[in-house]
Formats: sequence, structure tokens, C-alpha cells
Amino acid sequence: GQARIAVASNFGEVARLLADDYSRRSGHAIQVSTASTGKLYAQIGHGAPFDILLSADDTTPLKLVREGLAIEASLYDYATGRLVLWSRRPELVRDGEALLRAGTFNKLAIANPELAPYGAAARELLTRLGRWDALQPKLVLGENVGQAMQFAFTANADVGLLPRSLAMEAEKKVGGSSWLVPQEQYRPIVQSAVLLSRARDNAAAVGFLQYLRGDAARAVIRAHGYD
Amino acid sequence: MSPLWPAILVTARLAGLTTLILLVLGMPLAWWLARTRSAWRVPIGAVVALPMVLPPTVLGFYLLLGMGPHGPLGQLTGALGLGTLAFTFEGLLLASVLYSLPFVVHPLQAGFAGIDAAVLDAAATLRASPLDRFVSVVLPLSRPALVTATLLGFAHTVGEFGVVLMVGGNIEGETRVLSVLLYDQVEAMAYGDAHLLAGGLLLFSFLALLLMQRMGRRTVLAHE
Amino acid sequence: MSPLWPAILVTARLAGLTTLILLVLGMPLAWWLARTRSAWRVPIGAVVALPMVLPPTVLGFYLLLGMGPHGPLGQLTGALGLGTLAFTFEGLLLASVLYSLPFVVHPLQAGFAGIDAAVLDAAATLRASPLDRFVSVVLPLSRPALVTATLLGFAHTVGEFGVVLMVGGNIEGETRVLSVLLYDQVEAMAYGDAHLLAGGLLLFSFLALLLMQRMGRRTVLAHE
Amino acid sequence: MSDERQTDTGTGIEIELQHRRGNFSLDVALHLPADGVSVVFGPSGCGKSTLLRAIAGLEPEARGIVRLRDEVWQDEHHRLPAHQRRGGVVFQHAALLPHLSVLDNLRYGWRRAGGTAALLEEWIDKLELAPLLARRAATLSGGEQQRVALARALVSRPQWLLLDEPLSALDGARRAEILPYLEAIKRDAGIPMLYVTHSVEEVARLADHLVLLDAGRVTASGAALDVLNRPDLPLALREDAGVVLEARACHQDEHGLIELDTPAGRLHAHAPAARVGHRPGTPLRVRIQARDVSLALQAHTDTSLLNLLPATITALSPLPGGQVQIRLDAGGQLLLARVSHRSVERLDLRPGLQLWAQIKAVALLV
Amino acid sequence: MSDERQTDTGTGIEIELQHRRGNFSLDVALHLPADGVSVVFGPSGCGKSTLLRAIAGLEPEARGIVRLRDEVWQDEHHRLPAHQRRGGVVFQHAALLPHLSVLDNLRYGWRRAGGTAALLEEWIDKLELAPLLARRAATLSGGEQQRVALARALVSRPQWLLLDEPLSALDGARRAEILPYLEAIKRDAGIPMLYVTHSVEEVARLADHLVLLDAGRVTASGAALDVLNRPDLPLALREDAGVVLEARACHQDEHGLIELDTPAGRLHAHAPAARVGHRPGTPLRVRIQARDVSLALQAHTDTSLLNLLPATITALSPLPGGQVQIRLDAGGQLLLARVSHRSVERLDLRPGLQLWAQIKAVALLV
Ligand SMILES: Nc1ncnc2c1ncn2[C@@H]1O[C@H](COP(=O)(O)OP(=O)(O)OP(=O)(O)O)[C@@H](O)[C@H]1O
Ligand SMILES: Nc1ncnc2c1ncn2[C@@H]1O[C@H](COP(=O)(O)OP(=O)(O)OP(=O)(O)O)[C@@H](O)[C@H]1O
Ligand SMILES: [Mg+2]
Ligand SMILES: [Mg+2]
Repeated sequence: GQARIAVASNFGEVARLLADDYSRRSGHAIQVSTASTGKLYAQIGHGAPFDILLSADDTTPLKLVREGLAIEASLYDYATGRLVLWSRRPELVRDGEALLRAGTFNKLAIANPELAPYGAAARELLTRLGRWDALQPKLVLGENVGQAMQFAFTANADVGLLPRSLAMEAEKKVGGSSWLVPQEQYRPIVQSAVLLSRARDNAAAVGFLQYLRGDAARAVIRAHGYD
Repeated sequence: MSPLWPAILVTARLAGLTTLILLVLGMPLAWWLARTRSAWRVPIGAVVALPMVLPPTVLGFYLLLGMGPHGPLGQLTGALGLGTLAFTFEGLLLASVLYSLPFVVHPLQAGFAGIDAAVLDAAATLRASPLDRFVSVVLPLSRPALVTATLLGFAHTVGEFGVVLMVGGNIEGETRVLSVLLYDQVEAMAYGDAHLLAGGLLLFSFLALLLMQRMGRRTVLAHE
Repeated sequence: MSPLWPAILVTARLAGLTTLILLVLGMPLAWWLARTRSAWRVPIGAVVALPMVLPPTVLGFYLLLGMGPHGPLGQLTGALGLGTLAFTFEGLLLASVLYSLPFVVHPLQAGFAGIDAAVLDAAATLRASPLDRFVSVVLPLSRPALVTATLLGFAHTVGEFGVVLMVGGNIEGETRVLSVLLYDQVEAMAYGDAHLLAGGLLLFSFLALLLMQRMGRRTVLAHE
Repeated sequence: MSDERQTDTGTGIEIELQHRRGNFSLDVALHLPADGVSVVFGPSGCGKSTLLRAIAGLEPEARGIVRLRDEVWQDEHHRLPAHQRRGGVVFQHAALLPHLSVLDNLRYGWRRAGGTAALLEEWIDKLELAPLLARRAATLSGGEQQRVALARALVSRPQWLLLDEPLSALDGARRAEILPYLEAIKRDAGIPMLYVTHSVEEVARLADHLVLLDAGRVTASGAALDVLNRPDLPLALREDAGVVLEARACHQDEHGLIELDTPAGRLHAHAPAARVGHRPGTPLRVRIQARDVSLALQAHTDTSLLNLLPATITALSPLPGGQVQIRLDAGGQLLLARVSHRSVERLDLRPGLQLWAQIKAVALLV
Repeated sequence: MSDERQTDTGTGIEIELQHRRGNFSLDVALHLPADGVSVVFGPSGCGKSTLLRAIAGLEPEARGIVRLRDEVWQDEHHRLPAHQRRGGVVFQHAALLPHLSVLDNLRYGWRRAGGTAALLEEWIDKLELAPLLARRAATLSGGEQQRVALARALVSRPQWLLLDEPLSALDGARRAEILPYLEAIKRDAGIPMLYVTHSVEEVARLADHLVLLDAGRVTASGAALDVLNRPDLPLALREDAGVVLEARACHQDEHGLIELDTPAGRLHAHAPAARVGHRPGTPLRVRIQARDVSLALQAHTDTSLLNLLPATITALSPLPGGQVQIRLDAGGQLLLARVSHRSVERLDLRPGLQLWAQIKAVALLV
């Protein structure tokens, strides 16, 4: 069989690895399409031929269920993202919290809190630290985490509050310095998956969701910086 | 690099077909806009340019609305037994054409407007019908405008990605074009791949643009 | 609707300034491209069009690389004591100009190419210097091309959003333009707001385009 | 106004056109012969080009009738578009196709009209276009452009030639070379021509029918001889006034001098080099300009004035500048002479006086 | 080739230009007077327009020298661009600015040259442009465009007028109206003119200096009278051959007949209406065309031929078509007569024969 999975951009790379692995094991063909969660939502509402949604949040799948476009029973939290304060400058981030309090950087890149769960988490963290208002002039907003990452990666922003998955990737490439934000500082960034109604009887799709719950998949996901 | 080939094929097909359709549609429209004295000239000229002022994704969103099962276009295609156009190559083509239309129509219009009526009159007295005059006089004389239109139409379709992403749904082999692939690579921090792809795209496009400009000139010299 | 006003202001400023700069830069460049016999004509024409074939966000990414502290442009502006251009209005302006350049240069080039040399010769014998001829003969005679260039340049800047998003960093009152706002609304599934904003933008742009086309005509008739 | 002799449907040319352009209005009704040259003559701005354009179908707002023999190009009910009217137009400004070579300009109409290779070659030869064939229009001199435009119209197999000052940019020598070809077309091909010119010489040589146009209205239209000889018309006041006689060649001596039989008597004339070799009996046309006719009370044979015609003065009319135009009756044929007022006094010239009209053979235009 | 009489730097005009365009090459060296009309005459395609364009600075690749009095427009070292050469050019195709009204076309150069309102009005008046002022170039007739182009050059306060067939699209009447104004400019304003024309009449009336051009080379250049009277030149072979005499008005009768003192003797001539009223002593120029001169063995006074000059035949040269060109010596002045070969035989014309040259007063062109 064959299935198309719609994946939030930030998880696209991992999803492709998983899809390949799953295809090798099951013989089913999986096609991965990536876009922002908002776009995927709009597309699904207008008849996009997707079978599974791997969302960047846990609210969009629920919304789809409520609208009858997805199957409630299939809801599954496939990953929990972690927030990292990353800088390309190797010396900059030692004590992240202190750095955020001091504000000794030119710009802080985050994803747009209205659009991206990681952005919302960053806002929550800064609010808790009492720095949200004070840091406003230094904030630059990416449309998604990818863009926020590019702001920091190109060193146009000294620091960024980013997904650990991307920060690991960046560190691999250019080093830099980072601080893993403690999970208590923000509500967990839960990313959930859901089977879309049109794929109710799609063995390949149902099988992929099954596979996602398995140890092999979980190991891959964890290796890429998700809890 | 396995996802590259399907994307190249889709891109080439999309850009080629879009440019072709744009020229075929754009030429009569531009000719009309350039020559008519109708009061509709100005508003219609503005309407053609209008899709440009919307951000591509937003335009894509509205196209999606229109093409979806509940949208007017979707209902039409549905009634015709064609299903919906969204997420198909045809839908992508339609969206691209709509979005790149002004880049073709307006330069052509400006070019056509400059053609000396006396020369067209002369051609008419030499038995050339209106269509014949258009092909044998107007087109060769508006070569710079034609090259511009082709060039802008083509390049814009290659680079366009907001509408494509929205209407096409990034489906490999069908609607995933190079621009979307490149976007994905950058998002995924696959910068190495992205540099390579961007470099290749630029080089290829540069050569294509060069060729286009030169061919435009050749064709005309060989004409008649 | 409080975020609307700053976005409107930034957009108007950006589109206005970009169009102005584009016309100022584009006219001599287009004139050169239209009249030179240099072998550089074709490749330079292609280079001008090249930014278009990259998806805007990708172009934005490369601009960010270039403008960043390690990029060539960033090192230049740094050495000049200007800091980096990213996330500033000036940076945004630079990016917009670069990206919309072909929409202005190419139509102008096509228009300029059609001007009869005999008329320019006549003006020269009537004591008009090259600049004077450009202003008093070339520009009025290429009115359709000028309108097209202004229209495409303006509309494209208003609608452009990928580059803006990337280089601008979406800072309210500084770099957040309407197109980004609209995009955000669609992404955030705030479709009601989006419909309103898109409708308003379309209506306003329609009126602006109408006015532009009419003004273009008036100015010329009043000329000389 | 217009001469109504050829109203027979199906044979002549009928033109009835109304057209406004700004303050200018054209309003003409003409019947022209379908097998000769009709020259349109009139001051600058009188509407000659507009008339030709309207006939060719290039003024879509011109209303009226255009009929060539039994082919209706336009009437109240329908209107052929320009490309379906088989007219061959030479525009006042050559209007060559700027993107094509000279050869391709020629071939443009020729191919569409299905001309033969021979036709194309013939006119390339006659108008000496061979060295220009590969060139673009913009690189041609003014006169070269005009020759190409003429050839382009001629090879498009027109049923009616509409020529707007086709020779105005040519030097005298070229003009003299090309005129005979136009005369030959008129004679051999039977293609009617409507010919706009400012040159009285061209009128005299080509016109079968002459239309005088002024401010968009026809002020005279008729057989060229009649109109040219009407002394009350503006033309007669012009320096080039004269009469045109139908003649017949009788004899040509070894030096090229031709003896002609004319209604006014036997005349001697020289034929231009290009036209030496007239058979006896060939019908010819001689133009006698008023300025070339001198008057003598006796017949002097010791002068180089070879032509002496007995004549009677019928009228004298003063002209501006101290000159007098004299109408003569020479064997029933009208002649015009222009002399000084002083001569009128000295010779006591008056109506009824019998005398001799003297004309140099080299002054006669055949 | 060129006459080298005016080599004095600072007063004359010096032109030395080389230019290639495709197969055509222009190579001229000319000295022209700086205060008269130099007419350039030559067949179509010989390079007249190219020469004018090069002088005006419109052919950037033309090399050489252009100097007007002490103002150097171009030499080996530097080259003024076209807009800094103060030439007034009338192009063969009027080249009006298509986006401007007639008035704005006139004002274009006028304003840039700092002309006065009076100057503008003067030429609008003289060339009767008032009714056209608001119109666009494209709506003008061919002749109207030419008039506007002429006025446009004249109001731009040129130091040198470069006119490329400025009257070719005009009818005879208009031409006759405008010529006197050009003559007046030449007389009054002291602006030199370089005048391209195909019309021998314009040559005769305007030229002080005549340049014959052929295939890009100067074949003759000199005072107009000398060149016009040189019988070995192509011009002399043309139908319009003749001689031009410098004359002085003596007396004008009440009818407008002028008595002229010429080197050949006393002549009677008519002045065109526009030029009635010559004071005694006014220098004038008379042209006597060979075709208008008849020969008589005795002086006949009973004819309308008012002018009888005693003359001696100096040479006979046969022309094509059975005509003979005869050179006469009339009181030391060369005259040309063209007669039939038959007359030569009949009157036994031969060198040395003394006879009378007869010329009609109305045939003399003043
Ligand atoms: N749009 C217009 N508005 C006003 N008058 C116009 C317009 N178009 C043409 N005319 C006038 O119509 C008249 C006829 O023009 P046309 O070109 O037919 O003249 P023509 O007889 O060919 O003159 P020429 O011998 O100078 O070529 C001219 O007086 C011209 O000014
Ligand atoms: N690019 C070119 N290639 C070849 N020949 C050229 C080119 N441009 C001009 N010529 C030739 O140069 C010659 C001179 O042209 P020019 O226009 O000066 O002639 P002209 O004396 O003004 O003729 P006319 O009386 O017909 O206007 C012409 O024979 C023309 O064909
Ligand atoms: Mg005309
Ligand atoms: Mg010329």
C-alpha cells in the first residue's frame, strides 16, 4: 500500500528517516510532504490527499478531530520537543538564565509565538523570567522554528530559543554554545499525530502510526533531540 | 539526491507549461490592453496586476478556498467530473498562471503600445490579415518585450513557491517543485544540499536566460 | 486591529521607497541595457533577472548570510560602523530593491528599446543634452513601460513577503509589513481577520493601480 | 463637380467618401475610369493622403462607397477590411517594415498575393534594387526607401495602385528613369492608378483623369486634357500652365526628332532617350507649356524655332506680375501662350488677331 | 576637387569628413563660404543626408574636421556632441517629437536656445502654422510636418542651417511662398545654410556655392555660378541646364517687367509676385535655361520674344536624342542654347557664326 503523511516542517527530516525505515520493514510506500502546521491544516480542510498528520502541536490534530476530518482514536503524542538557548558564539551561553536576565546580546530569535509551539514556549519562559516586556526590542520573530534558527545560525541574532533538534544540528555544523532550558520553565511542547478520516482503511497509514509507537521509531526520534 | 529528479521534472514541466500558457493567453490580452480605447482598459489592467499584491501563500490560500470542494471553481470542476484541482499538477498550473500573469501581460502591453501604426497599415495593404500582422509584424517588432515577458514569466514561475506550496501540497513527483525542495532543505538546515541546489538552479537559470535572450534575437533575424 | 496601523505604515514606506529607488536605479540600467552594443548586455540582463528564480525565503537566507557579521556585506557595513543590516528597515529596503529589480528594469528596457533614434537625433540638434533628452523625450515616449515598471515594482513590493520575512525579522513598527501580518493570520488560522485584511489590501491596491495608470497618462499630457 | 460620364456600374471606379479628422473633413464623390491613371492634385493639407488611406481601407471611420469595376470594397452595408482590398499602396513616408530586409519587404506582399518569381525579379531589376536586397530599411537613403516601397506595392499584384507622391524623394534622373515604367504599367497591365503628386510634370505625363482637391472637396474632376486645358482653374494660373494635345507620331528622323500630327497642326518634338523608337501611328501626348509659346506677326524661318502654327487670338487675360495669358485657336485646338504685357502693347495683341505661335522643338514634352 | 580659395582660418567653413556605413563610404573635403547658401546636389543615395548628419554630430563614428568660422565642432582632438553644435537641422523625414504638440515642438529647441517670443511668432506667422499649433505631429499631413520641422529649426537660433530637402513634400505654391523667406534669411541673418535638394529650381534660386556629390565623393565644389555654368559637369547634361547671370535691376515698369543690366546685355524679366518692388541697383540673379534660348539669324522685332542678344557661337556639342547644346558668347558672357539637330542643319550653325539669341521675358527666372 501507499500513504502520504503531512509533516510539520520542523519534524520533516526525522519523518523522512522514519518513513524510509518503515518502508524497508513493511514494504509500504510512504510519501512525506512538509509545510507549516497552519498550512497543512488549511490544506487538509480543502481536500488535500494526506493520510496522516504529524503536527508540531497537539491542538491542530484535536481541531481536525472535532471537525470530523480525523479519527480521534488515532491521536498519539509522538514527540515532546525541548527548548534550547543556542548561540553561534562559543563563549556567549554559559549560564543561559543569567544571560537572558542580563540581556547582553543584540537580538534574540524565537519563532512567532502565535504560530509555532516553540515560540509559545519561548514566550512562556521569558514571561516567567519576567523578561518578556523588557526583551521586546531585541526579539526577532521567525515564521517558524526554521527561520528562527536561520537568524541565529547566520549570526544576525546572537542567540535564539530553538528546538533542541535544530540546535543539535547547528552545533554539529558550527559548534557554538547552548543551554537546555529546564522543562519546568514551560509547558511541554507536545507534538501529536492523527490518522485522517480518508485513510481509515489505509493499511499503510494505519501501519505507520503503529510503527511510530514502536521502540525503533522512538529511538530515532529521541536521537534527534526530542523527548 | 533521490528527491531531486522528480522535483526537477515537475519544475521544468511547470515552468515550461506556465510560460507557454502565459504567452498564449497574455499576448491577446496585452494586445487588447495596448490598442483598445475602451473604458475597461485601465480597470482590467489593474485587475491583472492585482494578484501580485497578495502574499503568495495568502493568494494560495484563497485559491485553495476557490478550488476546494466548497469553492466556486471546485464546484465547477466537480460538476464537470474533474474532481478538485487542488493538489494536482493542473491546479498548480492554474495557480502559477494566475500569479505570473502580470509579469507577462504588462511588459507585452508596454511593448505593443510602441508599435508604429503606419507599419501595421502597410502590412494590411500587403494582404496580411490581423492575425498575420500580429505574427509577422507585431511579434518581431516587440521582440524585447517578448523576451522580457518570457524571461519574467519563466523565472518567476521557477522561483515562486508560496502559491505552489499552498495549492500543490508539496507532493513528490507531482507538485513538489525545486523551489519547495530548496525551501525544505534550508528549513531542515541541510545547508550543504541547499547551497548545491541553489547554485545549480542559478547556473542553469542563468544559462537558460542567456539562451532565451539570444534565441529571441536569432529567431527574429531568421524570420520571414 | 492595533497591529494593523504600524504594518500599514511600514508597508507604505517600504513600497514607496522601494519603487522610487527602483525607478532611479532601474532607469539608467535599463537605458544602458536597451542601447548598448556591449557584449555584457545579455549576461547582465540575465543577472538582473536571476534573483527571481530563487524562492524568496531562500534568497532571504542568502541575504542574511551576506548581511551577517561573517558575510561580505556585513563585514563592509561593520567596517563602516553601521552594524549589520539584518532586521532593520534599511536592510529590508535593500532586499526589496534587489528582489524587485527585474520587474522594473526589464519592462523599462523593453520600452526604451522601441524608441525611434531619429526622434532622439532631432532632440539633440535642438540643444537637448543626453540627460535632457532622456527626461524630455525618452521618458514621455516610454510612458506605457514606465507605468508597467512602477506598477509591477510597487505591487510586487507590497505582496512580497518571503524575503521581507527573512531579512526583516517581523519586528512591529519596523519590519512587519502587511503581507507578513496577513500571512500570520492565515497561518494562525485567523481566517476572519485574514479575509478582512486581504479584501482591504486588494481594494486599496486596485485603487492605487487605477490611479497610477491614470496619473501616468495625465503627467505626460501636461508635459512640456 | 465630378464628371458623371462613367456611371455605368461594373466598369468604372466609384468613390463616395465622407470622413472627419479633427477640424478637417473629407467629402468626395468621384467617378474614375477603371483603366488609366487618375491623378489627385491639390495643395498640401487638402486631404490627398486621407483620401488614399480611406480608399485603401485604412480609415475605418470613413463612410461611403468604394467600388472598383464590379468589386465593391465598401458601401452602406458592408466594408472589406484593408487586407482584403487588393490595392497596392505606396505611402508618402515609405513605411517599410523595419524588422525585415529589403528583399523580405518585397516578398511580404508578393508571397501573400501569390506572385511569381519572374514578377519579383522584374521589378528588382527595373527599380535597380539588387544591391539593396540584404539591407534593413533603416539603412536606406530616402530615395532608396521610396523605390523599395514602390516595388513592394507593384509585386503584390494589386488590382488598383494607390500612390502617394511615390517619386517625391527621387532626383530628376531617377524620376525620369522610373516614370516610363509607370507609364508602361498603365499601358500594358491595365491596372488603374490613383496617383497623388505635387509635380505638374508627372500630371502631364501620367494623368488620364485629373482630380483637383481643395480643403477636402473635389473642385474639378475629368479627363486630364479637359481639366488641364480649363483656364479658369487654379492650375491654369500656375507657372506650369499649358495644354496637352493628343498626337500621333508620323515620322522620326535619324537624330530622334519626331514629326507629330496634332489637332493644331504638324509639330516637331524630341522624345526622351528612354523612349526613342516610336512607330508611325503611335498615339502620343504632347504638352505645350504657355511659357514656351512665343507669338510672331510673321512666319520667320531663319530661327531655331522649328514649330510655327498659324493661330487666332481668342482671349487675353492678365496674370499677376505684368504677364498676360493668351488663348489661341490653332486649327480648332486651344493653345495657351504667356507673354509680357509689354509685348501685348508692342504687338498690339487683341482678340481676333491672326498670327504665328512659335514653339521650340526641345521645349515640347512628349 | 574642392575649391581651395577660402582656406583662411576663422572666416569660412571647413569640412573634412570620412565615414563608412556598410558598403558606402563618405569622404569629403570642402571649404564653404560662411555667409551664404551652399547647396549639395547629387543623385539619390550619394550620401547627402549622411554628410548633413555627420556635420550635425549625429554620426559619432565619422572622423574628421568640421569648423564654422573660428568655432571648431570637431577635429582630430575633440568632438562636440550634437547638442553643443549650434546647427539647425531639418531632416528628410520631419522627425517631429511625436509626444508633443506642434507648439511644443517649436518651443522645444526655441526654449533651449533662449529665443524671444517675437522670433517664435515671426515664424509661426511666416510658415502659417497658427492653425496647427495644438495638434500632434501624427495628425499633420506630410507637407504640414515639413513646415513645422522647418520652423522648429529656424526658431532654435542656429548658427548654421542644415536642411535636407526641406521643401520636397510641399506643393509648388507653398514652395514659392517659402523660398523667399529662406532667401531673406540668407540675405538678412547671415546664417550660412547647407541645403540638400533634388530641385534645380531651388539650386538656381538659393545657391551661392554648389557642391556636387556622387557616391560619397565631391565631384565639384565652387561658386554656384561657376559650377552651374560648367558644361562638362553632369548637371549641364540635364534638361534644366542653363547659365546664371549676376544682374542689376535698372527699371521696373508699371506692369512689373524689370529691366536688368547683365554682362550679356540688357534683359527684360518678370519678378514673381512676392518680389515685386526692386529698387534700381538691386543685385539680382537671372537664370537662363538652355531650353528657353532660341537662335535667329536676324533680329526680329515683331515677336513676343522681348530679349534679343547679339551672340557668337563658340562650340556645338551633340546631346542624346537629336538635340545639340550650343555655347554662345554674348558680350563676353557664356550663354547656353539647346536646339534640334534639324535647326543646326537648317540654319547652318557653326562656331564663329554671329546671330541673335532670343529669350522670352516670361521664361527668365529671377
Ligand atoms: N486628427 C486630426 N485633427 C485635425 N486635423 C487633422 C487630423 N488628421 C489630419 N488632419 C488634417 O487633415 C488634412 C488632410 O491631411 P492629408 O494628410 O490628407 O493631406 P495631404 O493632402 O496628403 O497633404 P500633403 O500634401 O501635405 O501630404 C490636413 O490639413 C491635416 O492637418
Ligand atoms: N548601414 C548601411 N549599410 C550600407 N549602406 C548604407 C548604410 N547606411 C547607409 N547606407 C548607404 O549610404 C548611402 C548614402 O545614404 P544617404 O541617406 O546619405 O543618401 P542621400 O544622398 O541622402 O540619398 P536620398 O537623396 O535618397 O535621400 C546610401 O546609398 C545608403 O544605401
Ligand atoms: Mg499627404
Ligand atoms: Mg537623403
